[in-house]
Amino acid sequence: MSEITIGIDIGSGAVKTVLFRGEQWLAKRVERIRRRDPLELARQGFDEVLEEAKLKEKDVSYTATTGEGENVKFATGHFYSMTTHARGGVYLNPEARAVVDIGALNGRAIYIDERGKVLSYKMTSQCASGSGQFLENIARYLGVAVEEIGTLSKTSKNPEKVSSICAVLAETDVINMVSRAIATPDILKGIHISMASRLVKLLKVTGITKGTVLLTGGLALDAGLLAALQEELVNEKISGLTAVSHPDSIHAGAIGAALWGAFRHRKLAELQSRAAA
Amino acid sequence: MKCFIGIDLGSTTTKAVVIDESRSVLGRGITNSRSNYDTAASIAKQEAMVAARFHLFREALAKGGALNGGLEDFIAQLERDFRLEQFLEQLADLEQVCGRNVANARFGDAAKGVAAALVEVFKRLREEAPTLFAPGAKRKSDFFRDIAGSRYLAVSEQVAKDAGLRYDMLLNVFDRSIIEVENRVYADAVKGHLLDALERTFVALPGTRKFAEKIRNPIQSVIDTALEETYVVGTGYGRARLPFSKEHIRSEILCHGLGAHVMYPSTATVLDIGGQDTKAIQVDKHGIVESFQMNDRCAAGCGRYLGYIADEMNMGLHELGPLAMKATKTVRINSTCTVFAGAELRDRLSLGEKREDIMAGLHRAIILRAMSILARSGGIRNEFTFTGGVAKNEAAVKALTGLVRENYGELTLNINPDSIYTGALGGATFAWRAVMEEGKAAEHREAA
Amino acid sequence: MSTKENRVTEIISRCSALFEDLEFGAVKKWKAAAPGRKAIGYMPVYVPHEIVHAAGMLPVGIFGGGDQLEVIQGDAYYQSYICRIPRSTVELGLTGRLDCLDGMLFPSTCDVIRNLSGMWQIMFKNKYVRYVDVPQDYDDAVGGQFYIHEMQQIREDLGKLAGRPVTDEALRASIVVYNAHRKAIRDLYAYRAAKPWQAPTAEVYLLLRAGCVLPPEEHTRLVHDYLAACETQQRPKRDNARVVVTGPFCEQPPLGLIKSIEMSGCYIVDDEFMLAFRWLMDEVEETGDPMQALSKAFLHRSAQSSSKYDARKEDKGRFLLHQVKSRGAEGVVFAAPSFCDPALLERPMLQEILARHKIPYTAFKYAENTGQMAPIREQAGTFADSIKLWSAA
Amino acid sequence: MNTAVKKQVQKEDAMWLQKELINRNYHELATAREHNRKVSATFVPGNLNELLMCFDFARSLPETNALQNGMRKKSGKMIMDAERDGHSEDVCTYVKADLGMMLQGQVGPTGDPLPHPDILLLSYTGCFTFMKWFELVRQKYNCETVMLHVPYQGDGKVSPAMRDYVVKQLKEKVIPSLEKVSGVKFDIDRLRQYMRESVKAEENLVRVLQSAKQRPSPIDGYFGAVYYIGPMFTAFRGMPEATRYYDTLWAEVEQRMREKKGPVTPEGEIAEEKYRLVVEGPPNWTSFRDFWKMFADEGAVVVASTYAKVGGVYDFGFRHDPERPLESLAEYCLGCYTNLNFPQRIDMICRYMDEYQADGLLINSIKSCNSFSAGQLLILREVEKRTGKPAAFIETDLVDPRYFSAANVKNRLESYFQMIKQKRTAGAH
Repeated sequence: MSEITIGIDIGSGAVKTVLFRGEQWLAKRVERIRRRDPLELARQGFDEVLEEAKLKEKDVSYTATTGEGENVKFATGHFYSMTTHARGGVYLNPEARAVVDIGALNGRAIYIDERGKVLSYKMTSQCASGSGQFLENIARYLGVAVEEIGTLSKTSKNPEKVSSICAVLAETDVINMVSRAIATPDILKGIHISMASRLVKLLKVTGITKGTVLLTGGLALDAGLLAALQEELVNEKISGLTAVSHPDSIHAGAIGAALWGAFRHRKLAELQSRAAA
Repeated sequence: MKCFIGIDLGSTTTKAVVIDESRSVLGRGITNSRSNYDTAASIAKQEAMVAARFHLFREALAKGGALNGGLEDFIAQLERDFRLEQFLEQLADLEQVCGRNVANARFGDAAKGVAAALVEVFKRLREEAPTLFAPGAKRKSDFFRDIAGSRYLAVSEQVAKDAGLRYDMLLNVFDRSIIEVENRVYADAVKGHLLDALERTFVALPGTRKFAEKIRNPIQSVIDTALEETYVVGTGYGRARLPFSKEHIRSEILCHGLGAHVMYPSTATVLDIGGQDTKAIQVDKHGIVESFQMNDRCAAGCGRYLGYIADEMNMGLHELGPLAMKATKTVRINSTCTVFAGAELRDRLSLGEKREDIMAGLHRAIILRAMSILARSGGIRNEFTFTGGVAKNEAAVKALTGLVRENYGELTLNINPDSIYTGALGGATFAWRAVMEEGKAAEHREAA
Repeated sequence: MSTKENRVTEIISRCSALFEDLEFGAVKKWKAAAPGRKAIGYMPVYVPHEIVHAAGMLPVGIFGGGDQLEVIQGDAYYQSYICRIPRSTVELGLTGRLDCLDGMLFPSTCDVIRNLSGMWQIMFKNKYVRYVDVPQDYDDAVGGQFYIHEMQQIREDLGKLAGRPVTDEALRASIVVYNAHRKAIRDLYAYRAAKPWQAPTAEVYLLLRAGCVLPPEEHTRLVHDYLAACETQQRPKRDNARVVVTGPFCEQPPLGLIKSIEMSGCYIVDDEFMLAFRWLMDEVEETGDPMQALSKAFLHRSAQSSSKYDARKEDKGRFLLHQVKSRGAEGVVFAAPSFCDPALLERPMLQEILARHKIPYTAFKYAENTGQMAPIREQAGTFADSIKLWSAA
Repeated sequence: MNTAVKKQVQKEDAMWLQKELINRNYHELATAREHNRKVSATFVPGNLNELLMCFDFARSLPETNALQNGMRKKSGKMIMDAERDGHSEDVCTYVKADLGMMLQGQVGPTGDPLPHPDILLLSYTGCFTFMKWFELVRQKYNCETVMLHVPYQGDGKVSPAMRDYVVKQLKEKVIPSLEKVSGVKFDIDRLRQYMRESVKAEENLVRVLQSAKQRPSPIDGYFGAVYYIGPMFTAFRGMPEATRYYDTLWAEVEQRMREKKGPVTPEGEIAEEKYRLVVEGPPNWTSFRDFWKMFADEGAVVVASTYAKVGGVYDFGFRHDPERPLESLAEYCLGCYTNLNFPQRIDMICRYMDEYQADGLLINSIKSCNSFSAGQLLILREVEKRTGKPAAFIETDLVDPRYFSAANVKNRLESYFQMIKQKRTAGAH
């Protein structure tokens, strides 16, 4: 019987937890942090996936964390998030040759091969006006639920671009837009475009030229962002790339962690049996 | 009576000050700046006018002598009761808007459950409202968005859990409703609220009821006095968007310089830490600006930084300073980038640093940045006046006091609890000058 | 008690104390040991230390304020888009911490350091200040002649400051001292590349930084001591990726960042930290005209760095490729200071060359006071993961 | 024909001449290959135009291309493209605009294609980035490159050793390379002839710039001067056409001086000169007109700027000298504004404040340009201290539209002007 592994991805916006039996995915949870303690939410997610899979803690062979999960006490091991997103990305979509992960603070573009090997990657640095956190703040300000952002953005006719690089000043830009009666969809689309443009830049820097790009992370299901990304790829004449999402994209990091956890577990078991022999 | 008004439209809060012909401050008003600048300006002004009425109540009641000894308690109770009245009206409004929004949202089968939960949430909110305004009660903020928001979050999480509903949905309803409610000006309701509040106060302080008429009359006459908006001057970050003519607009640098000078005539250096910018201003003995420096295109180290931290820590902005004061050491924080503040905070927490020590470090980091801008503007001279929202934060003040002493030696440091109104006070003084000194006509202030 | 095992700890804690001492106590102590002693500061990148030494003075490396210095006044002179090192250096100066220096040499690094030389002239009117221009033309008859003129000027200035001219004899003697110093540093680098688990870079770095404030003779001995001490103990060898770190030739990363790179699974087997000590790559001629010898060493046998011009297209990247190949590195980490023009403009050129040679690389930026290590760990960790997990596959 | 109409025609003369010069140069570049002409590229500070002309090069100046693209709002995309190609957000946007233009297929600002240069003359004067810029171009397009290292005036003076070094490089490196690439033999008399033309134009340029000492100033010494220095600092110095341009320009300015008229801006004439400013730092090109308007609307006239000296400081007496051609070229390169040390730059600004009777100093700090910007806050403080006049500080960029925050700049400028006004009224009491 295959081993049970749990992957926990602690992002700055949400905590994602999955449970696997070998390559078989049995349970998942996602909990937005919204001013709560991520470590408690990690424990909560852990308990809940076990409950869903009707398993006990002692059945778990390996609990792997990723993201900001280095301090989870009950974890067996930790993997770096680009390693896990790459693996999780290929699991979700075997065609994927790049994974773009838009977290609350940082965006990452990871160029991978068909086995999920990371070929190169690029992460955003400093100044986060193009981040998920920023989009979420603005959406809250505009009274738009996170799930609606995409739908609204896609109706935009005249997107209004955000010029400031500093997120705080960009907030003011947006407030100014509202006072100038710019429509909500145009504001959201404007933010989507500036995010997409950053992501395309990251992708280009990784050196990928063709193949499927899978969006992962919290914003992967934002249809507006996906649309903006596709448009940017066309604008930038990088026609060899196709951006797609997956209903479970948000879990990519956690999935990768669980799968790598299984890999390490087998390795450790092997070492142990060798030591015993 | 003639009123001279200064409005300081900042990035996070909008402030208004009303002064009379003898340049005494009648009232101050503050609200959170919102997407609609006209509304923010109107509400701040209205709040200042309400404060002016309270000021006049106090004067009139003192003259009447009915409340010998109990005047301050009475006014304080009246003010709390007035706030409660205001709060309840807005809460009712919010409930209505929320109800409408549930109907419009695509919640599918869940809609019914959400609607029911909302009724329960608002019932609880209404019930607990008086405790929020009870004597000695601590509120995280004075703005409806913040008070209602934080209580709504807490109450609805519980209600959602009990009802087996998704918490997200309730949050969503709130998010899409609050903006509409907070952009409403309840100007017509003020008089009514004042009178209703008065009745509440008589209940709360039964001893005063026997002087009811002696109290009601002067109050009624103050309410009936027309407060004429003689001249308005706008300033602040968003001043260009105020519906005022150029004549009625001054740069915030000039207003802060003058405002600080009015409060402390010997002021030489002014530091203002606002939401998105930090200003260091040097003024001469007449309050005229000699030089100034502002932060650059990066908003690191501004007041908004503390806002992010408060969010991250799930605390009210008012609570940060007191927590930092408990520190036994100061953790060195190097990043004053607002957006990354949360990440840095988590980093430090995960290294096992204590919350209060990190807080002390964060406050110090902001002040260090301000010290640099001060150094850029030519340093600190005696007397030094610290203004802006952050001046109310005791931990920031403590860090500043220490650093000023280390770098510039002993000098007079002026910090006033009302310092957030410095720019508006400068504006009001410019308004007063325009009419009283330059003989400008009280031309119409607000275009439609 | 000084057992063999804790000799390394002893050396490193001494270095660490020197590194953390922003008051430059070691320099003050050196000056106080004999009357009339003078010390001359220099910023990162090359200046001819031999001339300072030959004038009987202590060359002091001023490598910024690190992450422990609170910068207040220094920030007043710089916009947010300028790197950190000039502001912390100004802070050190304005707070009196550099009062123990009798002069400052500003190497030809970039426009920021160049401009700082003039600012220093204005801010510290009583101190000797000189911008040291180095030729970007590498012919003995053209650039060499100019460079000898430039060095001659410094030699005369320092002679005046010292109260006696700097003789050829003294210069030759200093060349001998520095040849020994360079040899020791080369040995140190070779040792670390061979056994990176025995000499972690966080230690090597502290040891190098001690050379900023110690006389070269003493520093040479210290390096020898450290190497000897390292051999007396066995430390656990980890399954790490071997990397060359390039970019930090001027503003230095915080020590925590160097540790973070190692903790996330990388062994640093070559780097650009403290390149000033390794600028001249082999021995300088110890006989003959010392100025000619120094000039020739600079023109023909000095390190390649982004602050130097490559006369021919094919020269670009040679030094880095050599580092990778000779040290058996598996990849390159570009760690550039934010807003560092030389390193950041050079980076795409070097990356293209590495790609051509199929050498993996990763890149990030830092500042000397970077506080958040999580993104650094994530990037360096992923890089190490991808080398380790997949290199055999 | 009445005088008003005549004036208008005159005014158009200089502008029209300049426009024609620029367009013709881009056309020459575009057709260089078909005419078998070799193409050179070099930088504005220390540009050896007369020397390049001796070898019949069609002359390209990458900085000018970038700024022209900036003014035409094309640079933003180019910069993004270069960043996507791996260039850092932190570095000079001129470089990225240039490399971005090459990535987009090397179409110049006027829409004419620009050929890849046959030779990059790396006049390394006053800017570190120049060196990396041409290394980058060389690596990508394999162009022949010749370095002319111009030592920095670290001590505030030009020593004979510095001059000799530059002359030696000219003789032994630059001229032989230019000969080799162009196939034209160097003729020193031809160089002398061009330099004679240069001197004539230089005289008139100085007259024009110094006309701003008059009240009201007939010109704007920053926004307007950007146009006036164009031919001199680029591919035209030494050409008779440039001499003609400056003759015409000076005649126009003289006329305005006689009529006591203020500067002409794109929005019309400035009616009342309310503030006289000295400006330090390059302008922003992507919002050039909006930027200028913020000054013009408030009646602020720039009477002198350091940027107008970036391609040569002529107003303190330097002229190209046909009698000592190579030495004088060397001195020209060594004397460019950004090759001066800090005390010299501060002296120069203080002198302008005094001679042009300015009300204050404004520093436009450019993110891209460390050569200008690193340490400008010290300049600000020193000038305030020495002149007693108020100084102000704003931040923009050359050609990166992301770094021009109109609201931000306007806020600071307004505050600054109001402050000068308030001080002035207070002083009058």
